[in-house]
Amino acid sequence: MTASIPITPEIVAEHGLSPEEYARIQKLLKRDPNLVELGIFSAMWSEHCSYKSSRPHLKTLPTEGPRVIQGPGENAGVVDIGDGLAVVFKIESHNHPSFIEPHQGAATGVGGIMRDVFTMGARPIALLDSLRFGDPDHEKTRYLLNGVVKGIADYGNCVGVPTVGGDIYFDACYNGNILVNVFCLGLAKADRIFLGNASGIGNALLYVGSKTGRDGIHGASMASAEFDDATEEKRPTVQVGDPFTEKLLLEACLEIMKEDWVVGVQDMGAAGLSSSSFEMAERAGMGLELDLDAVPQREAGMNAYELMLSESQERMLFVVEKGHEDEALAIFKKWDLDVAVIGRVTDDGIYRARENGEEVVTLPIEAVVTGALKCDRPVQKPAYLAEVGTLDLSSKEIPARGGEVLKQLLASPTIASKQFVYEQYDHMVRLNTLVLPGSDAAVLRVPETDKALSLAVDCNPRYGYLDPYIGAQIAVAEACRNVVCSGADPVGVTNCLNFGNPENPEIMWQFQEAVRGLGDLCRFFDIPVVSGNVSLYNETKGEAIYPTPTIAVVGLMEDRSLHCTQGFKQAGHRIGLLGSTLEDLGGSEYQKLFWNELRGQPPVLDPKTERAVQRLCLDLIRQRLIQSAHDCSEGGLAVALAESCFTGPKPLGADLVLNSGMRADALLFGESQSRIVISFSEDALPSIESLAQKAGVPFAALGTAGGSKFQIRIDGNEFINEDILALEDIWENSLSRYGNRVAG
Amino acid sequence: MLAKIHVTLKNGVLDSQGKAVHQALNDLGYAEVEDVRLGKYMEVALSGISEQEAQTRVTEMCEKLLANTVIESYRFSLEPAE
Amino acid sequence: MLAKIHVTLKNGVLDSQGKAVHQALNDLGYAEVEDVRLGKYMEVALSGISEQEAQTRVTEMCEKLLANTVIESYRFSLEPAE
Amino acid sequence: MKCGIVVFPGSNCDHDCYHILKHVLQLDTQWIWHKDETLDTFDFIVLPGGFSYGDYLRPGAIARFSPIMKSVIDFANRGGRVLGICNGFQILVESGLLPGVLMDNEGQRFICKNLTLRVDNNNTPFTSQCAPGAVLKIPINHGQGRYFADEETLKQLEGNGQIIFRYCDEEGKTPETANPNGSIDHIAGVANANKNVMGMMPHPERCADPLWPEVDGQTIFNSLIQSSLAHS
Ligand SMILES: Nc1ncnc2c1ncn2[C@@H]1O[C@H](COP(=O)(O)OP(=O)(O)O)[C@@H](O)[C@H]1O
Ligand SMILES: [Mg+2]
Repeated sequence: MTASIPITPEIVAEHGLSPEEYARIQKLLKRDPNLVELGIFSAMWSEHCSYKSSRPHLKTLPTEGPRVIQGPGENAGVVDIGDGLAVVFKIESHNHPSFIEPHQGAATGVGGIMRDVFTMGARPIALLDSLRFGDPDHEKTRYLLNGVVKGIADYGNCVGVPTVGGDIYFDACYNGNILVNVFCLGLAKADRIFLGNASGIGNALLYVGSKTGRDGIHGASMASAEFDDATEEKRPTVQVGDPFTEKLLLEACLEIMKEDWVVGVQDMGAAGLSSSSFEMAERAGMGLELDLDAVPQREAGMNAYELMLSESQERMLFVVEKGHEDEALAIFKKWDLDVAVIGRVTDDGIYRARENGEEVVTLPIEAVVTGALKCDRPVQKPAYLAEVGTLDLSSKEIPARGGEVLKQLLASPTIASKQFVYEQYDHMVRLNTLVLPGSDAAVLRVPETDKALSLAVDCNPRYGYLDPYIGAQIAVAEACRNVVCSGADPVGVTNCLNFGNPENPEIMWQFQEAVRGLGDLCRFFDIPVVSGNVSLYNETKGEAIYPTPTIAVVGLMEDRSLHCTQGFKQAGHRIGLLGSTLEDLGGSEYQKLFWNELRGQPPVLDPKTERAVQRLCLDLIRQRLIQSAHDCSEGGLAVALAESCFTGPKPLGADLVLNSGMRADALLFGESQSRIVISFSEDALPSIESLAQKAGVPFAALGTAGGSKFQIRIDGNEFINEDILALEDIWENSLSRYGNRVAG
Repeated sequence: MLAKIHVTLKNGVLDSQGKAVHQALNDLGYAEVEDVRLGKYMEVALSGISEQEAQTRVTEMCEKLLANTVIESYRFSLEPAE
Repeated sequence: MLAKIHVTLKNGVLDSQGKAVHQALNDLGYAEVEDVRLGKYMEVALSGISEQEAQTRVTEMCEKLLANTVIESYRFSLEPAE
Repeated sequence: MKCGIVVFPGSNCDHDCYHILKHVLQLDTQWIWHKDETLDTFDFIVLPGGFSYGDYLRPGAIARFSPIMKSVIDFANRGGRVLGICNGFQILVESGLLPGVLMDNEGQRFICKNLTLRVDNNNTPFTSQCAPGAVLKIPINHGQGRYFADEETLKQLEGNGQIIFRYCDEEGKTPETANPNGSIDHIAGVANANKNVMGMMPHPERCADPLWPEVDGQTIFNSLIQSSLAHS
């Protein structure tokens, strides 16, 4: 019956398809599609599924390397780490659902990315969350923060995958559009990677997981209202997650994947059954025959349209060899999952789905999957850049003392400790977390080897606003630097590109520049981009978010005992700085907080310098010359030093002397890149100096850790002298005080 | 005055708790159980306002805090305090 | 038949969730809120049994599973299915 | 010596317990599947942490009716040693093997962090290797760990030495700030009257591998091993 509704221009528009796109469908089919088919086209040709705006740009990224087993194009990327093992990882956004319903939106985001990883045959062993919220004073921010964090916690904790790190920024540009990007990493045998492939005529298509309900059926509010006269209330379009079922699904999938008769598998993500089944068949160049009546259903009276497009969570599609259906069913039933054979692989490249015995979908698979009109979106350099490009420092007063400034920076929720958040996450389960959250990067041991993995995620949106090319480069550089500070070599990158409306040429320019920056720096560093995700249309009422190309980096260390953390370890250790400081106040937290503006140029990033600093740092760690390493980021040198004071085994003060010809605020609070604060015992100093010199990296000894004060003298004058525990209290508790307040 | 508030999941929203309890009851031998839905029940004691005011205020509380209106519906009754 | 079940904390058991909601409502400006108690509300659909049987069976379900009688009390009503 | 780990649907610290018992402590360690009805002979059984049945309704409420639980209860009633960790503790409480209940954390948030516990009774099979009043560093990881029992029960627990662990500060004192979840009397772990069944919210298996800087959790497993040796 859904198949018999005539298609009007209104229905086409409701489905977000342009008249040109509809004409193309008619031409491809040589007839009008029915409503179910139209729904499928609408979903498959959406930006989300087809990457029609972004694909030409993404093609320019470096995706290959000797360790790459699987680059972009599958559910997640795969990188070889030796010993017959591989890491499988990806980052994905769940921005819009999280804004509508922060708890469920974030939770289902976690569920989705985990499925992307275990679909490939990997056991998920770590999650990271990269979050962007609006101004802390905005009326919705606290509610969104608490809801999102609880959603991630409820889901990740229940499934038993530790959330070991992440990052959080607050900026008014996210007031109407928060970002929730979640990263998952899994571990697999390098020769047991599963792909989303439906090959082998006659092989069975198996549905497994939760039953299908009417969750998240988009684009068709009018159409679906028509066929569902029993609707008493408007159907919610948010999906609700069930982490318990996900846990069962995970264990069942890993169990069945030990079998040789599993041909292919894909999770049902966006556009549910449609995208998973079409994509699997397309990759194999096969056809499919489905019996929709066999799909396990949660509600009575669901029609073909709903079954094809529902986004109910915790569902997977398997293709298993003919003859092994019963074994497969037995394994899934052991785990109490709903499971059914819903179709077979055919060889004619056609997708046929039957409802009540009647064929309601007859579509050429390749045309649906690859036939979306490619958009060559126009780009134009944004007008605002001319306005904000300059920053005249001469008119800005330099504070006479820095104590108050430092306190305010430490209290800023973007800089303050994120303990309030990561304490709500189980970050220890599975006993792999060697370095818990709170250092530059999380470090996880690789079970049954001496190796460890290091994970970090980063992106400063203000830099991206001032220059998306450099902003993206800095995001890569900083994430790599974080991983390096923990003692690991970066081996792979995944990214989540969060931007505004691509139909706006200025946004498209930002996108193009960011991708170029990402590609250029990854090429220079020789790190492959193995997976990623694009989230466009992040704007409300024409106000776009700042360009936010979130970058997650995976690092590898051969000897896990050589890992390093950011805190000063004991009184008497000397403190030093690798790298040099420039007058980089553009885009800084200091500029925002004290001058309430965002202008100028983002910090300078010289890839060669960055590489030299990172290599030197790794060298120093591996020669056991340094006891801590911490990169300088938001809040600059003073904040980095203070954080190292707070995060050792016991809080320690520091006595520091700086000499410089530059403005004190730029020196201490500017956000120059390629700098790392280190600490070491006195006797290591000569070796460090000589290695730094050899590497061509500026190095300065700044002072000594210890005492109860955090003191900085500049050119002989006391600039900061504060009680370390008072500073620590501010840094440690600001975010929890904020999150725990109810109103006002 | 006492507001007795029921918050339940909207139709069509997955009730994973209800599903688990349903299964558990069946496993315990209660084959007669056909469906289980779980919701919240709250009693909010109010003082110093009229019933009419209370109507508006409690509605507001539900909308703002007590129910997640994206996926939940609520209903309440007002009774004199016991 | 539909069993409508209310499970609430016994008197004297600290209702920390209720307390948190109470605090939140006060902070949001609802000074008239004097107390908040949180409980669970369940709807269990039953078929093929008499009302009398249902009385016994639902009591049993509550005792066994639906309430933890160390800290919770329950009450229920039976209604014809809608 | 043989020990077993019960796997409920939703258990997620089962592998961690297995790792410690099997690889670190080198015990003959077996999985016990929740759908099984009969139990092998074991020296002790661990109910691991996690979210059995999603913690839906109440943590442990559904798991206690798993087919295997009848046998576990029989085993305990015959004097078999059972250790419940976190969700395992919640299951023991729901099944009536241990007194009291575990409710939402007072702050209404999940908490994962390292903290300190005081051993208030070291005369049990679970703590015999601890010094009296010893302070152990063991992490917690729960959203519903606020222990509660009525006054009469508490008196009994106290009188019988059934309160095994209390949350404390580094010196072993119990100021309000050293109570992470609002547990009554700072209670972190209790035993039954016979002391052969114990539940604790903190996770000893998370600090029992010498790979980590903290290994205080080992004393609990070592105690179990020693007492089982003495027993057999
Ligand atoms: N959303 C989050 N979830 C979990 N951990 C987080 C989150 N945000 C920050 N952290 C942790 O807090 C620490 C500091 O993070 P961040 O301030 O971003 O450091 P940096 O500026 O050095 O990159 C890191 O260990 C990070 O993993
Ligand atoms: Mg950062």
